[in-house]
Amino acid sequence: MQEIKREDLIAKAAQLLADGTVDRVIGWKKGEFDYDVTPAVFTSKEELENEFVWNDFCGANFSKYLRKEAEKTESKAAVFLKPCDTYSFNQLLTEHKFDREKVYAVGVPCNGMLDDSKIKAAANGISSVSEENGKVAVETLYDGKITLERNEMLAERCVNCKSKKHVAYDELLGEDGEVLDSARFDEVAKIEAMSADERFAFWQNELSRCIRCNACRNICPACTCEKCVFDNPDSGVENKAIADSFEEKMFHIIRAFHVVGRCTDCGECSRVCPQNIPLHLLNRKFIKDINGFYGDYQAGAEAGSRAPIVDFTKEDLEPGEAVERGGENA
Amino acid sequence: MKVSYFPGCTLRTKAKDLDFYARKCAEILGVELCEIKDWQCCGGVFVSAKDEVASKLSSVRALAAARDEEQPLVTVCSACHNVIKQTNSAMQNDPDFAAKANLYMSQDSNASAPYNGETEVYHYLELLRDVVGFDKIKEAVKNPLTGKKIAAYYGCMLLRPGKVMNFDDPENPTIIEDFIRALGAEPVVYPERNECCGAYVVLEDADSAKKKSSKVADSAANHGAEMIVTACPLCKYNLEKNTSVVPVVYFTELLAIALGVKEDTDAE
Amino acid sequence: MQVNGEFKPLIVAFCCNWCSYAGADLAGNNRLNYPAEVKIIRVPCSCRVNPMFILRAFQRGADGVILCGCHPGDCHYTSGNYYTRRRMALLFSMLDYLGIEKERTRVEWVSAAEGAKFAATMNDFVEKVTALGENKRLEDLRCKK
Amino acid sequence: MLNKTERQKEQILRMSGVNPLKCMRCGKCSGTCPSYDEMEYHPHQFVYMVETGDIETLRNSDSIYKCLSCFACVDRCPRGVEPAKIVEAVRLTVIREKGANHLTANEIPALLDDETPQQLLMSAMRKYSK
Amino acid sequence: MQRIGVFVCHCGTNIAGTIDVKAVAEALKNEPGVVFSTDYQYMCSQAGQDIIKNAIAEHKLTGIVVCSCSPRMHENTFRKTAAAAGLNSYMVEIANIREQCSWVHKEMPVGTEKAIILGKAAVAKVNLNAPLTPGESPVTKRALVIGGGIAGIQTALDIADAGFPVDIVETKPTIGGKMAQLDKTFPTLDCAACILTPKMVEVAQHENIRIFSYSEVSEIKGFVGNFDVTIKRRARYVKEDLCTGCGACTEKCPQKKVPNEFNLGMDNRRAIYIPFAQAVPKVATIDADYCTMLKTGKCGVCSKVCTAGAIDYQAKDEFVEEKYGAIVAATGFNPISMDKFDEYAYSQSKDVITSLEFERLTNAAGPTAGKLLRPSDGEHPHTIVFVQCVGSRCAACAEKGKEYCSKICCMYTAKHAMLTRDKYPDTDVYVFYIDVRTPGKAFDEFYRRAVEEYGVHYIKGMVGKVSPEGNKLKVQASDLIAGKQLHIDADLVVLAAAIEPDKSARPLATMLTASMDTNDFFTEAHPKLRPVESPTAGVFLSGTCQGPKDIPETVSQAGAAASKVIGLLAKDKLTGNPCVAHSDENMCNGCSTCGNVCPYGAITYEDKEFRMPDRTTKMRRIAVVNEAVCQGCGCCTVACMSGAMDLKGFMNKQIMAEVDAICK
Repeated sequence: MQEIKREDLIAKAAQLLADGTVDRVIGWKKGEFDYDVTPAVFTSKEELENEFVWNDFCGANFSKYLRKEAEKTESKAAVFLKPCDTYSFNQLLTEHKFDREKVYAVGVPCNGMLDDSKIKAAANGISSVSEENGKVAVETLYDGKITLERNEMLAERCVNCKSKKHVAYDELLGEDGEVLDSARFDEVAKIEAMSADERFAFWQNELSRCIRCNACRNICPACTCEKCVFDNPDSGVENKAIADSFEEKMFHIIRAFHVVGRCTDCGECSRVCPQNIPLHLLNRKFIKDINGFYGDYQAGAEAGSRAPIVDFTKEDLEPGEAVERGGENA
Repeated sequence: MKVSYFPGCTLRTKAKDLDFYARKCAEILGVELCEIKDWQCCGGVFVSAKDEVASKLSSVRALAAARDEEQPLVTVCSACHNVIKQTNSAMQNDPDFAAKANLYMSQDSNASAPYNGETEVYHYLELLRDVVGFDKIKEAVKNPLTGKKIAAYYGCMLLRPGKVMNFDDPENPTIIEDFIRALGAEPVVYPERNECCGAYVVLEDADSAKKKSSKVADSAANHGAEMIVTACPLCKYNLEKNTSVVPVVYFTELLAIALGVKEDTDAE
Repeated sequence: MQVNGEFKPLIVAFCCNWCSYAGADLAGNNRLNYPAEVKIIRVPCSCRVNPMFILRAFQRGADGVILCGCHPGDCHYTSGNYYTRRRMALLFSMLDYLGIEKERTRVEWVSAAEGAKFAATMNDFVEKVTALGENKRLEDLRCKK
Repeated sequence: MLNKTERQKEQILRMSGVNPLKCMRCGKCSGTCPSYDEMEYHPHQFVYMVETGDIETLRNSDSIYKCLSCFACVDRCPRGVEPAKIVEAVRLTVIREKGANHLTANEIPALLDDETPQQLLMSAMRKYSK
Repeated sequence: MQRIGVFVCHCGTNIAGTIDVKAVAEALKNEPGVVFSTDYQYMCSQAGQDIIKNAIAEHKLTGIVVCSCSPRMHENTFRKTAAAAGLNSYMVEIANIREQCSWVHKEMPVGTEKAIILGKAAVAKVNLNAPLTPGESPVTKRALVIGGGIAGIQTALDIADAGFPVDIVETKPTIGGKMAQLDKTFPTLDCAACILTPKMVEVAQHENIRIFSYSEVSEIKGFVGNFDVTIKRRARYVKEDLCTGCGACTEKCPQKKVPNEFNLGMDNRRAIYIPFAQAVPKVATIDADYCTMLKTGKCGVCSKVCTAGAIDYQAKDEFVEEKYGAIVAATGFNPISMDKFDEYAYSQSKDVITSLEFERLTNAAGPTAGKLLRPSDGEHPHTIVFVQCVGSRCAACAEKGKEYCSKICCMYTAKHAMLTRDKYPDTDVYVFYIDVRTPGKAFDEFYRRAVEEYGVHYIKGMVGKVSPEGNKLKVQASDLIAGKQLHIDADLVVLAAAIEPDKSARPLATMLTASMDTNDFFTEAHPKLRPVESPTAGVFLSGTCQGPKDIPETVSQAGAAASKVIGLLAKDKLTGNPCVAHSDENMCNGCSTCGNVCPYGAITYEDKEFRMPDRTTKMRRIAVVNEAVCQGCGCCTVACMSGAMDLKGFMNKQIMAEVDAICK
């Protein structure tokens, strides 16, 4: 259950539209199912009241939309940002991906979002999902009403939430939170602790499910190239369908490597993966290594910061040591 | 402040004064010397051969004992200090030696954790300089030795090997001179102060030792010294046995006189 | 690659023009032998080596990839190899995480004066990779002969 | 197979940790040595003779008992050769042999006087016997 | 499709001995794009090059591959060959089948197989090569010489004489350097001042030379031909243009107790001073550390006596910005500190001195007006001991001194010993040596004269300890030839201290991005073939900042550096390296990652309007590479996620083609 109410968000959006601060608002609206909330642009109070949604399924990170949205007109757009979204927001600013002047950022507190796949696993034939006394109430076609524990339905990235603090906004609704000590690297450490053969088998199994739908890339707030290397016939790595297991690995290594030091760990890649590949575990490996090798660094915590991958010290560890250390971390 | 204290064989016998006044003065200066339990003689001299392990174990035990107390290890005798510091350095820098020594040590009935050179080793003079501070000693002096011309005699063991002892500039040391100054006396600097007295060779070749000791004492006398101070019983023995130009005293005695712990028998 | 029943690894060595390529030349000048399995590609600086090149080499059949550059602090371009060091530390750690044998990739700093080190490094690397056998984990079956 | 001299040389180098090839033959050790005049062979010769394998000569010479272990040569050597350690190693190869102790407990009482510090006995035993 | 010619060189038997060159040429014939393939004895010879030129014409080649020695050896040769035949130089690739093949593999089949693969890789690359044209950048026709010793002076004079303006930056108040402190010079015994001061005057009067004395370089930006340098002119509190150098102030200044660094502290000077009579510029300087006026605001004597009104207590450090085409480092040397060699009692006795101090003691303008007197008591010394190699030739593990030979000490010690015996035949002079090293014209003859004609006692051995006893210095040393330990009662001991690069060299090297060795000597571009150039383009080396040298060597290197500078400044434009980074603006998304890693600041960003498919336009931020600044490392190409940034001559697809060819 979210502390901040839908009405408060609509009121804020309507006010921003009314006083001319912005001429459009990026928010969420209902999709085909209750758990299928999609991003939308609202331009009037009526639209907002009719379609605007704010519930436990508003996981989508809007930061990336700003790249396109801010270019459209000379006027400002308002955007609702959850704490984790603000990291992406800053990171995009660091990379000059949108004009800050054209965006009005409204921070909204977040209590964690639900993972529809977990609900789907627990309930068959879902017809509606709602909240009841802090629990998740699911109406199903076959089994009637099912009540689920909210905590158990939380998305992985919310279970391991790294921060309830907004690092960027023009205005904040509700109370701001703190940066949290999360256990988000535990899963990485677990994999590191495996033998090389086990690790290989684990990833072989995970990555072999990849259908190269590119959802992970397209949703990623860090993936903002004009033309992705995987779409570029001249890049030497172009490929649009997986023809060999090598390509699964290459695609995901390169994808993760291209966001080293830029990935804010927003978790969108894993959220949208239709094959449920834990892609965030690749990104987090890089984040964990960066923290271990070069000192703690959180991409997006501060706009304009210099990522460790484009920085150095004279005393950095050697790649050979890094590999040994990676093993010891386990 | 509490420190572990290793007196050494001679300080219990022929050089009781060196030990007695060290303890007395430490009390006054606010340092508690905690004598290591069941310490064993350091062997008197460091055998530099890398394959000599057993002869260095008494030092390792003392070092490990101090480590267990989380205290630095303090010695007064130059020879003990030299042996223990060199042993400590070998434990730090020679893994082969350290492994062998720890293997021996693990057989001890009350063996503690393997020792890897964690303990800091101070000579009593270093303690005075670096922990207590000569300024503080100067303040504590009750009977300043004003007007006394005293020659510091370092000999070889306090200073060398320079890289290991890391005690002072082996070619131009100043610590004992500064100490003498702190007591209100006037140090006499003479070139033989860091030359060897002849050491253990006295049993082998008494003439050789006499030659070396005389050179030291004569040089000090020529530079106007009324007294020589030393930290080493063997130096004192060689100088006293072979020369008679200048009296030789332990530095702790001198400190005791200045601090008023000991009557100055030479006074007046 | 199997030659007469014996496994001969294919090694791609990326060498920076200023130090390591010259170091390899010096190994030649001094007639210091190393296995012919090592094939050198000249790049201006080790920092020119894109992780994509390394993956490409494995895809196309390499059994080991080694990067050689100037010693840190001696980069002809002042800081290129420092970036190499970070990039490869992270990349190699990722490959290890994916279960790819860590002995297949290496970074060595070889100066223009270190012909002997170049030869010794290559001998050692070839030996290690030979011990691992063929690259199976990053192979592309379409590129197999 | 190493012959006896080669074995001895290797043992001396291993015990002492000295590399005589680092010596540039400047003679500063012998310029430094306070026992120079008591010695038949001098510090720089010890280094050179061990290097060339002329070890038996050194073992038979009284010079090995004359070194004071004062380490002045070790500290002043510009090449870090540490001649005193090589002298000690040569001496040890002798006294470690059966019955080759240079000083025995029986000889000691005659050498003592009232003031002799224990330290002297200890160190002499350490240096001259096994 | 390219039309490629392949040329396989035998290099006599260097290649052909281990590689079947005919088989290589034959195998490469079938590679895509190859239309011609041949082999020849020596491709780099005139005849070999003619084969290439003819083939280019005859077969209308668009690219060539030479399988030969290392590209580091002959890439340029073959590029010129191609250009002479009308082919773009950058359509040439070398397959290194000598250093990296025939010389490191013993068996013919193995070598041949590898040579073919290397050839294939080169062919694969050439297939993707594009003609490149080097960019041009203008040359600022002005040189900067950092350091005003004999090296800097000679370099500056030679450049200025060739007609180019030169600035000398010197940290001291005067130019002249160490040579100005010397008495005589070996092996001819000319008076140092007699040969140096005319040159200093020439510098002062040269219309093309400006001297920034009492100044230092504080910032260097830019690149060969176009350096932007900021020079900090330290406040000397005396207006250089007004001061006449009359010296009245230096006589009246009441602060008399300032150690005189020109005489190495062996006497005192005033707080306002002119270092020596022939100083250039001959201008007084106030030492702010000692001047009572500057410290307390009370005094002002110098201002009162200065009839020219040159004193300015309010002076501040000033910064001058200037553009230069070339920079010469001539930062010189200093004797090392004797702290770690106190067995020689340098800190314990005034009568133990270094050789440079000895120079001042024998110099007519020195503290004793040229009379050799003991610093302690002003007595004439009768027994003098010289100790050579103090701090030179030390092993690293000794943790003191320098590993190298300082090169000049043997000769100046012979000079000192000889001059002493010449002037004072009543002295006994001993020189303790390890080796006497005298390679040089008339050098050994000079040393032998010291022994044979002047009776200097050369003793092979080393001093172990110097003990000051009374008014004597007891010297204990070994005489290795006699097999004795010597004890000499000396009156004066002179230490031939090792020399080391000036401390200012290291920060300067950082500013210049010039490399240094572990001893802080500047590294040369090539130890044999490019000894006066730094690996950094446009930076040249003069004198002892590159390694120990005597005066004639310094002067010849100074001249060589000058000639390199003149060669550079004589050009109106510099052709750059065309293998530079280039950003494809259609793919660039302006993220600025590339700019973060560029070591040269060669990448800037700008907003550019793009026409969209729907006829609208859109502003987008894109990266732009300054090709004159880019050095072509390629770091940005890897930082660039999209691959918009690529490196000409080493493009992504070229390198991948090489990978493919090797792995096939």
